[in-house]
Amino acid sequence: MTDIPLTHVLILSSLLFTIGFVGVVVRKNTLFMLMSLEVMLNAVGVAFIGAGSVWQEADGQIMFILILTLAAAEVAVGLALLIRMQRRYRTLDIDVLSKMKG
Amino acid sequence: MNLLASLPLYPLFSFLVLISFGKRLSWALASWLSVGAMGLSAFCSLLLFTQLSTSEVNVITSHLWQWFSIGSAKVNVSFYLDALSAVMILVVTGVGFLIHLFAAIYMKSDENFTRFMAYMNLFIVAMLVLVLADNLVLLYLGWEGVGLCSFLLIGFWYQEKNNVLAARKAFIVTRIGDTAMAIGLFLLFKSLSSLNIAEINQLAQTSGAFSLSLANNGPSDAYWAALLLLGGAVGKSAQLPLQTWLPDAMAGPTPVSALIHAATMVTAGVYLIARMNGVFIMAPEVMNYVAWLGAITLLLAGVAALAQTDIKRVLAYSTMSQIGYMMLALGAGAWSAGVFHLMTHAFFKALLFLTAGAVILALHHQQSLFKMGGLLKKLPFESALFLIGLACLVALPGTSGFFSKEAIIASLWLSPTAGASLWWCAILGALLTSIYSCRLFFLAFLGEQRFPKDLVISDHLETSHLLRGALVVLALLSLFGGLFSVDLSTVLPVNNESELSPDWLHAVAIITPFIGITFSWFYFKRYHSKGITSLEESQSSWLVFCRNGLGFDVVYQLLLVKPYCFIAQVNRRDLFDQLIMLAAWYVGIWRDILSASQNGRLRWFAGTFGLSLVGLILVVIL
Amino acid sequence: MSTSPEIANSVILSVEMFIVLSPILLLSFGIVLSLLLIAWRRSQKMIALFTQFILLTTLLLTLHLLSGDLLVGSGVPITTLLNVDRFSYLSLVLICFSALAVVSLSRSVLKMEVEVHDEYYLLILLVALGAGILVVSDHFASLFLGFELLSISLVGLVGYFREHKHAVETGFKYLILSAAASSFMLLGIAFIYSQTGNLSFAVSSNVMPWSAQPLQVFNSVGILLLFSGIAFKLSLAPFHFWSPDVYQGSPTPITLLMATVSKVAMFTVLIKCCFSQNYFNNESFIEIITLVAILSMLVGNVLALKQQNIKRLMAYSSIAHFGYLLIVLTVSSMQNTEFAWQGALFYLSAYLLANIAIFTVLLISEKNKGDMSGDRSIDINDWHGMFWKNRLAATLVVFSILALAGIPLTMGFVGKFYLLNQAVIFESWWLISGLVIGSGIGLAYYLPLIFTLFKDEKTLEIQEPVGTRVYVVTTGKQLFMLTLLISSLVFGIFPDLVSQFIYR
Amino acid sequence: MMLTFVIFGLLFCGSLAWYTDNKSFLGVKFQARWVALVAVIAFALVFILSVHLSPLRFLTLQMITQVPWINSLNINYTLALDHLSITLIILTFFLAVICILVSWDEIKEKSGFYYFNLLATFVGIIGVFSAVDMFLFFFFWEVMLLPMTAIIAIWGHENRYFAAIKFFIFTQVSSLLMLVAIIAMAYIHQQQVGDLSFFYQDWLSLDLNNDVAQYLMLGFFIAFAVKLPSVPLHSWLPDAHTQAPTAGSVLLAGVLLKTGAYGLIRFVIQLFPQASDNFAPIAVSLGVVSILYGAKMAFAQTDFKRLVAYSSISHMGFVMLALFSFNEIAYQGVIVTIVAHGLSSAALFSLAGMIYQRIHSRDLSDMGGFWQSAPRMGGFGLAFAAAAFGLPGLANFVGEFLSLVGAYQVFPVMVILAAFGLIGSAIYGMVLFQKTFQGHSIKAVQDLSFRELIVSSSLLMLLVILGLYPNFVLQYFRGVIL
Repeated sequence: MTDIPLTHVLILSSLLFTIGFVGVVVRKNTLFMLMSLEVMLNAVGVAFIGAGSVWQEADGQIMFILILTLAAAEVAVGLALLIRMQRRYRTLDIDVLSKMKG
Repeated sequence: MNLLASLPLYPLFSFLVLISFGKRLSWALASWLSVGAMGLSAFCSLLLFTQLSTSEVNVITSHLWQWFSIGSAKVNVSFYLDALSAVMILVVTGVGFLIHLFAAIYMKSDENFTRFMAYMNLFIVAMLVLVLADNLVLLYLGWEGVGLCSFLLIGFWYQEKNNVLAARKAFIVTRIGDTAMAIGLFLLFKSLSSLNIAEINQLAQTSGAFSLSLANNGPSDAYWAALLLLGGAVGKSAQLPLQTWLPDAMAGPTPVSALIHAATMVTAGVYLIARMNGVFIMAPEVMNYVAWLGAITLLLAGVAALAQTDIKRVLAYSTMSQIGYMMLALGAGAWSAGVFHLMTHAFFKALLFLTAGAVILALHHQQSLFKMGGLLKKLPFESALFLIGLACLVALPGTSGFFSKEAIIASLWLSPTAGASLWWCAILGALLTSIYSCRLFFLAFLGEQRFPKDLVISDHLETSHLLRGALVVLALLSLFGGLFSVDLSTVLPVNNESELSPDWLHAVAIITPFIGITFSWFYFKRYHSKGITSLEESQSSWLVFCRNGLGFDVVYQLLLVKPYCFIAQVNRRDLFDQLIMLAAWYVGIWRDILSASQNGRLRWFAGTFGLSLVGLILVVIL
Repeated sequence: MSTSPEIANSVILSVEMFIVLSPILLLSFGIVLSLLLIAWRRSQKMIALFTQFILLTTLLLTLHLLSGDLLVGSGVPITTLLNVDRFSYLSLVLICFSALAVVSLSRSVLKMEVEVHDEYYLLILLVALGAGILVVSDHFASLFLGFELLSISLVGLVGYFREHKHAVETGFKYLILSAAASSFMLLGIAFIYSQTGNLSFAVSSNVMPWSAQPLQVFNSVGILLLFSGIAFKLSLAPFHFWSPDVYQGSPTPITLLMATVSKVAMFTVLIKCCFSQNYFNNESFIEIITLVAILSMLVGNVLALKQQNIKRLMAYSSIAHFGYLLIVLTVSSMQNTEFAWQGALFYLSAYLLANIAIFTVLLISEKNKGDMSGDRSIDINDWHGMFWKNRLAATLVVFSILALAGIPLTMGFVGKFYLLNQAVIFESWWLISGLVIGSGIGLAYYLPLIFTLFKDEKTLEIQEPVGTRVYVVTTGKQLFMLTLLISSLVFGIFPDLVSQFIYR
Repeated sequence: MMLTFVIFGLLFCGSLAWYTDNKSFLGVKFQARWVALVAVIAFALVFILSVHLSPLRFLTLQMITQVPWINSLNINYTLALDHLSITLIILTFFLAVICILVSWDEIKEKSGFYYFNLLATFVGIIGVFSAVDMFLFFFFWEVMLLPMTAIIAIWGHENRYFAAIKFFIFTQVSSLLMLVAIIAMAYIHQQQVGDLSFFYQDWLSLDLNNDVAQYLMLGFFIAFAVKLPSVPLHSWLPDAHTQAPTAGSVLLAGVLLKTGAYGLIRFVIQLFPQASDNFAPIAVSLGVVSILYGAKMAFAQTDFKRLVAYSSISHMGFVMLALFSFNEIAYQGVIVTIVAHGLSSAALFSLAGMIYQRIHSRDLSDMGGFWQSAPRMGGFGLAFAAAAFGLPGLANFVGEFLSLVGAYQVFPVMVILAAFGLIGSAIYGMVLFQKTFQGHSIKAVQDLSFRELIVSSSLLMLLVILGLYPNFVLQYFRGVIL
């Protein structure tokens, strides 16, 4: 693995990240937005792992674990909100949530 | 000298009393107060005059207090009496007194009588300050003061729109001249570092730099100073090109026209030039301009006077042309002749105006010549006085006008700054004068009566002896005023009569009026021949043009007034303000754009997040 | 958790460290206790009082520690994760104070709701804890932890009254955007880590084994990403879009919480990070800061023009204010950080006071309007002529707005004065002109707000609903407002009282 | 010390007036206006006496008070006086009395708060005239602004909010520039001397290199040019003057504009002699433009107060022109102009107020022929208009004459251009007077009441005295070379 330069790892992770972010931006369905958020976080995870392995340190992995917990927490809250939304608006289309403007 | 200082105080006191108690004073009290004050100051000025002429001191000064100081030069409120100003104060207070007397009766019926008398008094105060000032700033004070008073008195019947406009016009036009004069003062102070009149006249001769033309041999300071002062004089005494206000000023009550617009204020310009002779002598070109200005004015005014139909306007134009004579004299260096004519003119023109006023009042405010006629029978007394006045105006031999005008004309031919051409102008002017005077007289007093037969002559003036007295005194003055000669040699340089001019000049000068009279006797036959019961002024465009003052008003309207009003109107809403508002509006536009971007859509928010991040990354990388 | 030896043999917590860390510990301890309390008996009043007690004690404890002199110089490092110094304590004071204010203001709002609200207080404590961790953090890991603690509990609070009109919308917006922002920040951290090989702030970033040029790009991009994550929380333009909506949608005390606690914490950690990493030597970073600052000043102020809803207006104005605050990040040398800190903290406290004051009055009028008529959204016209009805509240509002506008007699002016000093020293003319223009525009919406308070009752009948005619205010609130007013005036006229306390 | 006493005493009395308005204690029914009037007169006497009796000769700045204020920035509460500031403060006191008298019947509702604001404004103004610690100066400079804005915004006419906001934004933005310049000066002092200092007299000894001085000078200049005001930064003034209540306009025109002139004299010119010398041509031409443009705009107006407002722009142009020709004569002219314009514009605005109270309109087309029914008012109107267009014998003439004579020594052409302003002023003066008092009398108004008579005659008396014996002011300004 040492013959894969760090640059490639970073580029890969940034690609993943971009994919996730684009997902957040383009998908109208709230569920998919949450999933794309997951993708983004995991992309970051990749970057951390890669960097950590280059520096021969545990910090990278630890950060990844923290990220996982974060992801879990966010999804939890997100799903709760999702249910509320389904109850009230009878839809998961994010664009209905645009009452406040100006 | 306290007598001198007290001179303006009497009218001032009376002004204050009148203005502060106003309507509460009875007519008798008010008129006694104002006229009395005038009489008192007239008496004092007579005393002063005798003092001056008897004792060998030829200057009386009285220092009141220091007004302010310009750097090292002090500007005092102090009076300075020499022969020149003595003559002036005599004229001002003497004629002023008589006119006050007349006015007290003439304006008796007016509801604002006290205010009128107050203004008259205030005018006298300002005029005296003007005349007696020992420095130019104080003179400027009087100068503006008389301007204000004339504004107030022209617009005395302020309810009519025209009077208001005439007053405004008079003030603003003269103000233009005053501004020129103010600049002249700045220039004088810069180059002579003094504003005291005596010092200036003194320094102007001595200091070389003043009259020395500048390095690139452009005109010298003296030239500019004299020119600017001339601007002031021109504005005040209604010479070209600022003469247009005087005819309109006739909107004021007749005593006002007599006092301000004939006898005293309009001659202030002449006084100024005579007073500042030291400066003018240093600038011969300007003397020449003065002469030419006078000549042109007197000719044009004479022509305009020929076409007038309003008796007062005729007199106004004749005033212009007479002042033209004085200017001509000053320009020619015949200082004392000019001042002499100033004095005599004050007498007979006041007489003319007052008599005209009496006539007008008698005919119930009928001013049009074509509605008069045959007054000789109706109002013999006034007619006689008017005739005397006209005789002086056309300078029939023996009258005061004759002496003064002859003195002027005689001095022209050989004067370095005047010359033959100007002499001919003067002669021509004399001819014109006699013609329009005759026209006036024929129209008003001879011929058939053209006002309604049953018009009862209101005679509350007839009865009043005081008024008649005043008129008679004036008449006597204008007849024999030429006899007491004023000796101004102490003040004004005497023009040397060493080499004598060709003697046919005098003959011509004396003959001219008679030519004019005979000519007009035949030319205006219809006016004085019997049986013509109605005359209508001919509307030939040429006559109308002359009647409207030779089109100066139109030109000024077109070139100055209209553009100014136009700019004012266009920019009513203040360009700069609008620029600022434009900026505000621009911010408002941005506000709308941005708040449109706050559309509450989550995905749009995320998108902008990403986009702006990309933008920043680009900023970093590049 | 780092393998560098010298820390490895001092992992245990020394007494000094314990004392220094005690406020944070107290907070977390308080959270546990309140959990137990809830388990024991669910009582509205009790939990509220307990929360207030916890916060108050933390506040006092922090103040006490501040007055003591353990914290001199560069502060006390605790493991690699935390580093406690005066400034973090000072911002901790601010945080606790505003949290306290929020808790005590929440009572009236909660009364209007049906259910029991123990979790509400718990979440507030969690937010405070997250903020506390942020301000003492000295390591990207702790930064991350505090950040998430803060934001996730805020998400909970934002959508807390789930029956409310905008609850779900607000919640979603905040959740997704902040998650995205934090993942951006994480990516940034990852990049930085990949270059420096160290997650702690203190180590400056020049120990790279390879100094390959292309990777330097990753470093600076990483810094940028990190900054963007924090800038999102501070709602700096162009990352500001969420803030007005979330401000408007969430319950007013929570809005106050967001406006004060989270922003103070975020800004503190931003300064710490920048100063200890010497980012101010990094040209492109300064460039970015300047750009973002000017953008925020202009955008925030311009957006606030003609804004009717007061909460949105506060959101926009806070955008502008953190734009002004960014000026302190442009210090170009180690020596001036002290002064920069002083300016920043002063400005923050001025901002804090003003916000708390305005939101207090906002809550009062919301309550009145809510009692009268159904909806509680207060817009400017509801404050029409308040001065002639409730002089104290109106005066308070006037002075707070003047403080926000930076007019003398108020702390805001002195704060702005500090910032200008900073900017003039470093001749950053762009920032200065931005500040001048920005505050010029700002007046165009601050003044009308003030004038509305003074409009007289004559025109009242037309404009104003029956709602806020009378202002019923409890004496407690009266006292609170009075203290706010007096303190803001006193500190505004004698800023030394504060700045000496900061400076020592 | 006494100055501090005056300042805080006035502030205290202001709050007292607010508090006691329409309340009665021990049988006495208090009214804010009485409290304010008594307070202002009393403190005016205190001030004048203490200046008169004090051993100091105020030829140069004499330190009165110095109390440390903000130690961390070495800012002190420092007050100092010289003849200039004393003159202006006395003028302020006089106009304060006038203000209270003109708003006697005009302000009916919220009078307590009104008089509080009025007194607070006086406090700010006095502070501005006497502060020499620049931070303190700026502090007062802003404090003066707040109550003034409140007066415009609460008691003003129909369009008051817009006017108040415009006024405030103009002043605030420009003064922020000044604040930047102040701070920069403080740090330059730190670089050269070693310690931070906001003390005016420390700054006099600094030596600045040219372009820095130029920029700093501009910072100050803009702030004061807005206040003066000079074209093109004038456009707040017509709105503010028009919309403000009578006392507000009197105060604005009478004193607030003078703070601009004061700033130019005290700070711009004395702190940056070299820089302002370089800048003089631009400043002078700005002055000339203001004179002519103001006169022209005044002529175009149909609103009484707006006309007067533009006329004061024109008058302040003379100040600018004269100041930047650095010449003793011109400087004396500036002093007289400042005082004279303070009086004459105050007079015209109070006249406008009296007319507004009678016919509830400021539009010249609603006026006309008032002389018929109100001759006294007409007389005063004439006198004040005459003062405005610089009739000799009234104060303005002396000021304008001295300024122009002085400036002519340096900038002849500019002065000749400026002299056309005399014509312009005559025109708008005529328009103002004639449209109001002459012409066909539309409606009858009742003549001046006793109180109004006192106001007008006191103003007129001062104008005449100053016009015929200006030395009683000028004697203090002999030999002052800028």
